Amino acid sequence: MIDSLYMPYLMRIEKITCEAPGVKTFMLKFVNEEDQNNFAFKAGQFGEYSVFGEGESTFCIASSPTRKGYIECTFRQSGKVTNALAGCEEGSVIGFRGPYGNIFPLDEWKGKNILFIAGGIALPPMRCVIWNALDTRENFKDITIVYGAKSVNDLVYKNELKEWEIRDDVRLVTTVDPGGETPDWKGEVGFVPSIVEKIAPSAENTVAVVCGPPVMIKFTFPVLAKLGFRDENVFTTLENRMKCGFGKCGHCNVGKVYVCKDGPVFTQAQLKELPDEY
Amino acid sequence: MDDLRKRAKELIDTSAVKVVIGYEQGTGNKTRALFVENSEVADKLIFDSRCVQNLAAYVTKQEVKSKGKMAITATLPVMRAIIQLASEFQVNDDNLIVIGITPESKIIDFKNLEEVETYVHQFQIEIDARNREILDKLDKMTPSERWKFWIDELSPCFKCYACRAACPMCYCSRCTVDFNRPQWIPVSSNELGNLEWHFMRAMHLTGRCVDCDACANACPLAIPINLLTKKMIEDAKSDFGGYQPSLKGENLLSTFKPDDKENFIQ
Amino acid sequence: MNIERRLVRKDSLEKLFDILRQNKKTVFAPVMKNGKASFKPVGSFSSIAEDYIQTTQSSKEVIFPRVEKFLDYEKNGKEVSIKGFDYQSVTETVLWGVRPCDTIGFGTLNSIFNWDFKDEIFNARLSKTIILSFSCNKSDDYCFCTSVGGNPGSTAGSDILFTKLGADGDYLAEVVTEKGQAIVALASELFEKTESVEKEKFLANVPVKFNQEEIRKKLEKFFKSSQWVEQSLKCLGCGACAFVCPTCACFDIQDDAHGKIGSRMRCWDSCGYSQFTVHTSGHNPRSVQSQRWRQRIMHKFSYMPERLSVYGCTGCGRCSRACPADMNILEHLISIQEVKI
Amino acid sequence: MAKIGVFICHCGENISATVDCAKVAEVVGKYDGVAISLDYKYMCSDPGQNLIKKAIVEKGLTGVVVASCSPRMHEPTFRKACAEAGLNPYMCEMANLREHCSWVHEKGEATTQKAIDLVRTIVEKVKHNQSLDAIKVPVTKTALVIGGGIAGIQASLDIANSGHKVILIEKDPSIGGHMSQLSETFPTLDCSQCILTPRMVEVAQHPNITLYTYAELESIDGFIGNFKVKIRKKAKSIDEKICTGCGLCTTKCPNKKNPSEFNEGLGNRTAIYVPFPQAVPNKPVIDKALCTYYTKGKCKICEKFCPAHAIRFDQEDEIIEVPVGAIVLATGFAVKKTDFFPEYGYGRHPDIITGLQFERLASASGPTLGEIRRPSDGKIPETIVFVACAGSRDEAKGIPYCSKICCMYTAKHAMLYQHKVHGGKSYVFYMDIRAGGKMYDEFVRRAIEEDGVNYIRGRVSRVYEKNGKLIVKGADTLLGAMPVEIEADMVVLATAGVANEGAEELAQKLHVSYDPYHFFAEAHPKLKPVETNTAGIFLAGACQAPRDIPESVAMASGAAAKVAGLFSQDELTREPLIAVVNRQAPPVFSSCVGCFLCMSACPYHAIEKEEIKNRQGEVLKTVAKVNPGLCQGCGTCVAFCRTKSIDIQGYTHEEVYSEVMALLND
Repeated sequence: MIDSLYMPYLMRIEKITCEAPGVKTFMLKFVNEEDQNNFAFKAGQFGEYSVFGEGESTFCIASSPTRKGYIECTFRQSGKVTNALAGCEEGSVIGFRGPYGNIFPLDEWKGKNILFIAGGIALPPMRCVIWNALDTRENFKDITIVYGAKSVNDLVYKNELKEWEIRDDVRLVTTVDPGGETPDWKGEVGFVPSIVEKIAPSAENTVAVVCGPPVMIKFTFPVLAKLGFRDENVFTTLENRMKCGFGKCGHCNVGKVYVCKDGPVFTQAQLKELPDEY
Repeated sequence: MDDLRKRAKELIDTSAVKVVIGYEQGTGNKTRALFVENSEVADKLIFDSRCVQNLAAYVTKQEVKSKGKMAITATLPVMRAIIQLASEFQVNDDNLIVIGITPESKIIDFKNLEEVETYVHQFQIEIDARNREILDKLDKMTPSERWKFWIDELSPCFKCYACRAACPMCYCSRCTVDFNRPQWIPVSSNELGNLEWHFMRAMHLTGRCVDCDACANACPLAIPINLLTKKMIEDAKSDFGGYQPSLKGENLLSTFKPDDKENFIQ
Repeated sequence: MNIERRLVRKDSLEKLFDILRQNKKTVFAPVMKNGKASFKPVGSFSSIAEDYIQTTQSSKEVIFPRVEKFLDYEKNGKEVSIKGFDYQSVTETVLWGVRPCDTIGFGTLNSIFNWDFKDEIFNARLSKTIILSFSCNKSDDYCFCTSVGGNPGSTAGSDILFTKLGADGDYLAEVVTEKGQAIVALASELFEKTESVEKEKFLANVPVKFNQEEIRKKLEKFFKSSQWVEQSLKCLGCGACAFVCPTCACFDIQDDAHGKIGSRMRCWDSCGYSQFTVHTSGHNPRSVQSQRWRQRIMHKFSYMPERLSVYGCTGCGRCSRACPADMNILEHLISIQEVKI
Repeated sequence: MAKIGVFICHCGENISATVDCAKVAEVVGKYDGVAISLDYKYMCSDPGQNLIKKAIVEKGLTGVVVASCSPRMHEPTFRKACAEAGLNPYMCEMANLREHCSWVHEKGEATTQKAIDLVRTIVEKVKHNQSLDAIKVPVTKTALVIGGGIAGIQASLDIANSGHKVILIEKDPSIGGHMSQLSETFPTLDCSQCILTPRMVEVAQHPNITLYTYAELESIDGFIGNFKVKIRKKAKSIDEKICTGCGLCTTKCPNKKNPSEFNEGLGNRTAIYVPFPQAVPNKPVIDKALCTYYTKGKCKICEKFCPAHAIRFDQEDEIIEVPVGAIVLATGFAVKKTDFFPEYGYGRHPDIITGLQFERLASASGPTLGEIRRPSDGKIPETIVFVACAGSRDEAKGIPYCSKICCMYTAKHAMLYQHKVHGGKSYVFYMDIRAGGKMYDEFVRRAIEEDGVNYIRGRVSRVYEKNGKLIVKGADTLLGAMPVEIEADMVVLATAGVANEGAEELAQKLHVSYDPYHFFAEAHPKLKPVETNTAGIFLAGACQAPRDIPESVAMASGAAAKVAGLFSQDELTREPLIAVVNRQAPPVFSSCVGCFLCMSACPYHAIEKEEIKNRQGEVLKTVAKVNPGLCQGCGTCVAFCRTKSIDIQGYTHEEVYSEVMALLND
């Protein structure tokens, strides 16, 4: 008999990186090699990560599908499971179910400019697609990343931010909220929507990907509209509470949509069709 | 009944309150809550012996509260619940008017909660004879017999929390069972977990329960969970000399009185 | 396959029951306790309740238990070993005395658990369950199966449907499936050949109260209606309706730890609970009861038909009977139908 | 990502004699999250502490468990060591292997296993521990002294002289208290006023002392270092700034026949009065209850005669609010009046007086200018009887305690009488002579041996009048309870010293505990004699129990030293192990529902209401808040919180739960 849908893969924590206060990245490898060989995912998908005895928690796969042999996840300590995860050590075995959900349509974006806009702890879902795009750089035209956080300390993936800063095939704009800067901060100071407005990227042949806290998204969408972005070219991911991840448990149901099945990636055009319950 | 409707209309028409909470005829010979927001609706108000749902459960409900000042038709248990809620700072004279209903179905106009308190204090919280008998029987059981009794009664519980929802004193925005760091009480319903849930609930109602039986009436599986709170009422009486909901906010368990009987130490 | 019609003498039911028991089948049947009928494993025919319109809870628990353990783990230092669902533990089960409005519900559950990913645990239980249902010869004001595509004598979802022919009569057995035939084969002498019987006249009369297609269409434009708020003001936000419902399938996934060992399971949940959709941040997309009540109705009568091509309601009326605040789903559906948009 | 270091201490032989420490270290070393596990002979020694520090640095430990003795003793030691190595001190916990295991069990495997279990539970707790910072509370460097008797005066002067501001409030028109009423003081017989008055003047003139007489404490809020007190300055009906203190008004006031409190009713005063000539401040007040203008609406003679036009009949009570950092309670005591004693005629006979009245008779500034004369007819008593223990040590009278000062002042009274009335006969009835103090017993002996006072051990059963004499009936227990009857001209009762009227109310206002007799209770009868159970409030003098002058002064200086110690820092540092009500992001704000059961349960009144408002100022939610200055971390509120909204830092639900689960699940 085949295993049930609820059986997780066993994953070993290969490496733990502290990104920001309370934010950690795990590099995970399959305990069974066979699982590794059968496993494939695409940018935008998520999984259910579990500490046995504590429960499961939902977050995206933060590494790019172009990087084989492992997956990464980044999470902030905020609940029962993420606290337990934070207590894990390198070498510990945790559970992972997935991949679930839809994907960023990178194939459709070929030949276009991509504008990534992220805030705070929402960079991880985007990191996956950013690296995917950078690893297949020839498929795309200009790539711009706007990333903001409350303070310099709260910026995640600091090493990768440095790398993107140096690369000349990607434009990185980082910003921190007023008051969050340090004396030697060289980036922008201001909220993400106003920085987007300030750098005013062209909407011509460009898709925008926006991930961040609800308030940031709320104020970024009008800015993009003003800049001429059409709703179907603006992408985001929803973060509804989920339990099963495959359209049964009912938690993420919004209108006729199951965020875990039909999302988490949505265009703004799709969101406008949904009831405001996300 | 006419008095009640008249009073409700008057309160609405004079804008003394925004909503009057009362009973109406429900489906299948049940009665149910009615929210009177304009005076035509007041004609639907009824009151009879079937009206046992404790309407005080609604005065802490956000959607009802947000309508503005409320009036509530209140039998004795409902009045008790209101006073207890007032002592816990959940309602006050500024947001609630009580229309009392006597056992003879006469209505009493209370000017303020103090008057309600005075009325309520005329009556002691007493366990009725039928339940008294069951409690006596339980008291006489050996611990293992009693354990079996409760396992049998409580294992069908599927934790729908109708008892909690119907109880006027269960107004916490985050119940202990919803607390998961640590997870004191398991989310799933299993024998031991069910016991933990109901015992915890009874403990949290000790010294606060107004003995309205709303929990047992609400249980879709007809589990006599009110026996637990009734037992607590009895224990409160024998060990602490009993209690009455009081506006002074003197809670039975959190306040020390030199004349508390401390039988439980014996 | 074609439905086979047989006659079962009223005295033969007990014999059938005993034969099933002798074949080491677990038989779930309605039993009365505290004045409420509920499905329990039954050892003797005499303990089966007879005089009830509907059990308080649906029989879904037999196939979708309130707690379904699907893995065991053992921790050893940093290592973990896990053991998946034990399919061997699912044994042949007979559901006895189910009403047609329950059996239809299994079809709905089947759609939920298999519309995309296939839920093998659910399927294992469903395939091992033999459903012997009984037509309704009486009904009450809460019943409305005929409004949602069912009827008191519907064979849908049953393996064998029994219809009592008159107050003290024998039973018409309609053998619907191969599983049903297998039961007949076990006790073929009890299933007599019969002429065609007009079973309709022995069935309860449940008038049609609304048109669910119309409701579905109306709901598409009804999301912002003030009715939701008005209807749900008396709703107390408990989960009684969902837990007694034959088609409600929302669940939670929880771990149960005992030191180094433990298990993971799914357990029933309800979209009516305030915590159902709350994010870790505290943001709650459905923060008030009216939104949650709307979700319940919309899910059953709009979202499910659209996504899964099934309605999420069988008209059993259990939710209305169980509701401590007398939220009557039929009443609300009729009032939605009556609203002019 | 816990990296816990476990350090097992042998405590010499104390632990290692019964527990296999090496085995404990070895077994625990294998647990999840334990990065290092060692045992050592003395962990509290320098080399032991260095082991811990080294491990913290080298292994990058996130938590430390020291398994040794009771945390009472060495928790501060190890926490300090951890802090020195860069680890938050509250990430260090102790498992008590000595008191909880090795001292109470025989040597054996089970004992070692128990030690392992004890360590394991603490390891699990430390995994859940949070870094904590000590709480800093700013200190308002002003002290409030309540009561202007000798204790309050001494405390005020000592605090003021250590450089801090003092506010001294006194309910009477003048400071001085009981000491100002006394004639001479035992055992040296120096004049009470002569030694007190300079101190009173010093108070009035001290730049660091603000004196409010005729003032009482209205209310108090806040906590140690940060009290907010409201003081009611009762209307004196005079403008103190203008009044020159000439005293003309007091001579003109027609309302003259009022018993003088200062003279214990043995003299009279006017309605506008200065209590005594040496009063500080030496300015009159109008007694509103007696003044003819206030009672009948007519008079104002004082106003007419006042050359400075300082009379203000329209003056009202004034409430002033001041922030203070510490409070010294020096409210003193009262004595029972003669009407308390049925056996002595309920105070109806004028020649049966109290000891305090005798002080006034013997005082040069008193109504008789120091001559001992009977109040009834002014005759000099030829025979006088002193009754010690009038009320004191008498369970039946509700005063089972010894009033302590009576033996000494009775001896003094008898001695003064003998000095002033040559040939007079004095008798002292006593139960026991309690003269424990420097030169005290010598003083009593002098009264008996040199001055010829007759001491009779026994109690007086009755005093009554017969033919112009006071018949004192008693018994001499040293002579086999032989009845004694003395015909006296005057009887002086050494009435019991009791708590002030209103002491209970004041204690409740201040949240200070008090004993069954309403004397204020010290925090510890031996080691904290001047502290109260409320941090920042101290005791001086007879408000705590009957005290004589040297004791009151010593206590006042002690309390002042405590205050000065408190004021020597700009901030108070407190252990952060206090209750905290959770706060969350909007729209929840907190899981607290504001039932305030915690408020009624908190013994320290540390729970406050906090209103959470939106930008428009509307109240969205009212939730509980723990005042970190008042909370003592007892945890009572945690037990009462149904929503589990309160945690004790350092003992959170998660921490304690993980400890218990570690014990249950293995």
